[in-house]
Parts: sequence; structure tokens; C-alpha cells
Amino acid sequence: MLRVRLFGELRERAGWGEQQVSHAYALTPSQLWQTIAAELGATPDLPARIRVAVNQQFSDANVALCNGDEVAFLPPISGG
Amino acid sequence: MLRVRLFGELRERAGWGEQQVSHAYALTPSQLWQTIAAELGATPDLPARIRVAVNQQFSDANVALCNGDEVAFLPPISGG
Amino acid sequence: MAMRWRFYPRSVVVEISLHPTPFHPLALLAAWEDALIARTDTAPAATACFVGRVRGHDGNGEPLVALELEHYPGMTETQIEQLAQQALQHHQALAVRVAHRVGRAALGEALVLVAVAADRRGPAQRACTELLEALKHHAPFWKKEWRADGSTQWVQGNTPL
Amino acid sequence: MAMRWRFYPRSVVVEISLHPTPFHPLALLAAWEDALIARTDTAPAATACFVGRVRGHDGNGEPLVALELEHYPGMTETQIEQLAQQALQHHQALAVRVAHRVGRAALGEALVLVAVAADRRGPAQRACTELLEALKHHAPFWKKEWRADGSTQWVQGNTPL
Repeated sequence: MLRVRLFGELRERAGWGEQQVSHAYALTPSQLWQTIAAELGATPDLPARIRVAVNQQFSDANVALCNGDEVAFLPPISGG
Repeated sequence: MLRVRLFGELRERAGWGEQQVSHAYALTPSQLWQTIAAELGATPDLPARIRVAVNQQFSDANVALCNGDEVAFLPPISGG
Repeated sequence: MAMRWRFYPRSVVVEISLHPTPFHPLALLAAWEDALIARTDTAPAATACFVGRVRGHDGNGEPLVALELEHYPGMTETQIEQLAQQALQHHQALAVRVAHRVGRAALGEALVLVAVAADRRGPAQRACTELLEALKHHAPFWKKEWRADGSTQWVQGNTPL
Repeated sequence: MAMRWRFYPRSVVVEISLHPTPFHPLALLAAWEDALIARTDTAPAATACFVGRVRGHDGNGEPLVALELEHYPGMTETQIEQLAQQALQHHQALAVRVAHRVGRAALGEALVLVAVAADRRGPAQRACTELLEALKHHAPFWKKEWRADGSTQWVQGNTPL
């Protein structure tokens, strides 16, 4: 299973901040995004403005995921 | 009369920080410098590193002085 | 209570804290400087700092009543730590202090403190400016603006430098 | 007692003080921010500041015991005021606080505080950096370094930025 996390506007749109998703349907963050895009009202292709983090480190959207990974989709950051 | 002021290393070299000098011998700061260069062990020509202030504003070394002016010779500034 | 981390890799000190309740930047600065003096037996020759607070209006001048800050517990702290280390090494600074508010902040309350101690003014100021920019773009925070009428708006990225 | 000036041209506040005895930058910052909040009814969104203190060594690494600061009473204050106004207007900042030590300062004691309040981080930081450089080059101060053996040396200009 993958631990999927959403933040900010994505979390609000989806109505959840965290979910377990089977690794079988999501070998990469891009594929994982396709499985949740519909409920986010988003395009199946991961928008450039959304960044990906795997195990709490920024990551490429096409990296191979491993079972148990934590994958987060991050809207545009506005810190400071 | 001109009120002449020296600071920092110039004041120390001359042994004084303030003197009255007759305006007759010093129509410009450059000329005024020539009258005190000897006691400063300095060249008669005003060195570029020495800045001039007239009435507490930075000034050109060849500005015409008026009676009663305050003229200061300022070594390299190291504030902050 | 603020969540605080002290990292002592080599001789460089990086102190980071996230604050779910209001924090007072000058008080944190005083404590940080005292700790630096205690550790190095001398005050840093150059200290540059920046404090950002909640503005009373949004980017379009619309009045705001509060700002809500969401963060990614774990990743946010790790990112700030990595960014602070990079700024330190890149500028040969001595120490860094970062404090950041999380949760709902009212107008005028402090959002971020970045402070850098170094031996000279150039490194301190450049590291401080660089780290603040890095935080704004690479430390996972998201700001939601609250207006008087109860409407909200997620901030889309940062105001230009 | 510190010699203090408050200049209120238009709505912009410039506060300058020269201190013949040790001053505490954070205390001055706190008082300045309180005054700003009292005057504008809100804390500034962006505050950048710099504090310079007496180093324990000179440019060549030789140990120092104290630093003596000479200034040109009257011109120094006027210059700082003019430089502060220029930095403010050039960067559309809101307010400036400058404190500078005069006389003999021991190791670790504060020499200079420059703080700038603005509505955004860029103007605050740029104005603070610019004003500090301007002070170092155009506010009539001269530093004499004192070594342990009693020997002294006038500082010839500023360390590079």
C-alpha cells in the first residue's frame, strides 16, 4: 500500500488529506495522480504547478514507487 | 576666519582637532590644506583619500570658501 | 508549545522552531544570541535578520482578517534544516535561527523569523536573504487568506522579491 | 544618554541615535516597533535588520581588545539622516531605525543597528543592505583598533561587502 497525502487546496478539493492506495495501481507518482485526478476535478496529467514528494523529499513524478512509500502532492508553496 | 577641523589619524598627526585659520590664506579647501600639510607630514596636494566637508556637507576641494565657513578634512571613513 | 530542533553538525548551529501559537521574534533572537555567546564566548560580529508579519490586505489590496498556514509535518522541518545548512555553507556563516508560524495567525502577528550570524556583514545578509527565498519556495507551507466576509483564498505562490 | 533624533517628514519615520555607552539592539528594535505599531496601528509586514558588533580580531587576524569610534558631531547625524531618507525613498520603505556607537567599545559590544520596515521583504532587505553600505562609506566615523599590547591602528576604510 502507498500512503497518499494532499495539502492546501488539493486537500480541500478532495475532502481528505491522507489515504492508503494500493501500490498495484500506482507504480509512479504520475500514475498515482491519475487514480485521484477525477475526485480532485483535475486533469489526469499531473499539472506542472503540483510538486511531488516521496518519503518527505521532493521527487520526480516518474520515480518508481515502492510498497509502503509516502507520496504527497504539493500545491504551489507560499512559505515565509 | 575659517574654522578648520581634523579627525582620526589627521587629528592625531597634527595634535589638534580644531583651529581658526585666516580666510586670506585659504580661498579654497585645497589652498587651506596646503597651509597645514607640513604639520601633518603630508604632501601639499590634497590626497585623494582625504575627503573635504564644508559646513558639514561633503564638498569639492576647489569650492570657494567664505569667511566663517567650517572646513573639515576627513580621513577614509569606516563606519558601521 | 513550539516544536524546536537544535542541530549541531560540526560547529555550526541551526535552530528551527514551528509555532502553533504567536511567537515574538525579538525574544527568540535574544535567546538565540545568548546561546551563541554562551557557546562561542563572543557575540557574532554580524547578524542579519528578517521578520515577516501578517499583512492587513491581500495581493489585490483586499482587506484580510487572518492568515492560515498549513504545513507538512516532518517534511517542512527537514526542508528548512536542509535549506539552512545550504545557506550556511554557501556563505560560510556561523549560525542560523528560523522560526515559522503554523495554524491561524491574526493581523500583525509574526509569520517568519530568519536570522543569520556570521563574521562579516556580506555573508550574514546574503545568507539571510537567500534562506528566506529558499524557505518561501521550498519549505512546504501553504497560506490561506481569510477575509472579513468569511471567504477564503489559497495563496498561489509568493509575492515577487 | 544617547543623542536621539526623530524626523517626521511626511508620513515616513526616521529614528537615529548615537550612543556613547553600550546599547542593546534588540531593546531598541522592540521600542522602535512598538512606536511604529502605535503610530500606524499595525505591525510592519516586513522588517529587515542588521547588527554589527566589535570583532575580537582585526583584518589580519590579530587579536583586538577594543574599538574606538570617532565621529563628526553634527555632520555624522545629518549624513545618516540624509542616507536614511534616500534609502527609504529609493525602496519605498516605511521607516528606518539607525543606532551607532561612538567612543570606546569593548569586544562583542554593538557598533551599529540598521533596521528597515516595509510592506514587502524585497524593499526592506534591499534598503537595509543599501543603507548599511552607505553608512559605512558616507557617515563620518573613524575606527581605531586597540590591541592587547596597547598599540593602536586606524582602520583604513571598510572590509569588502
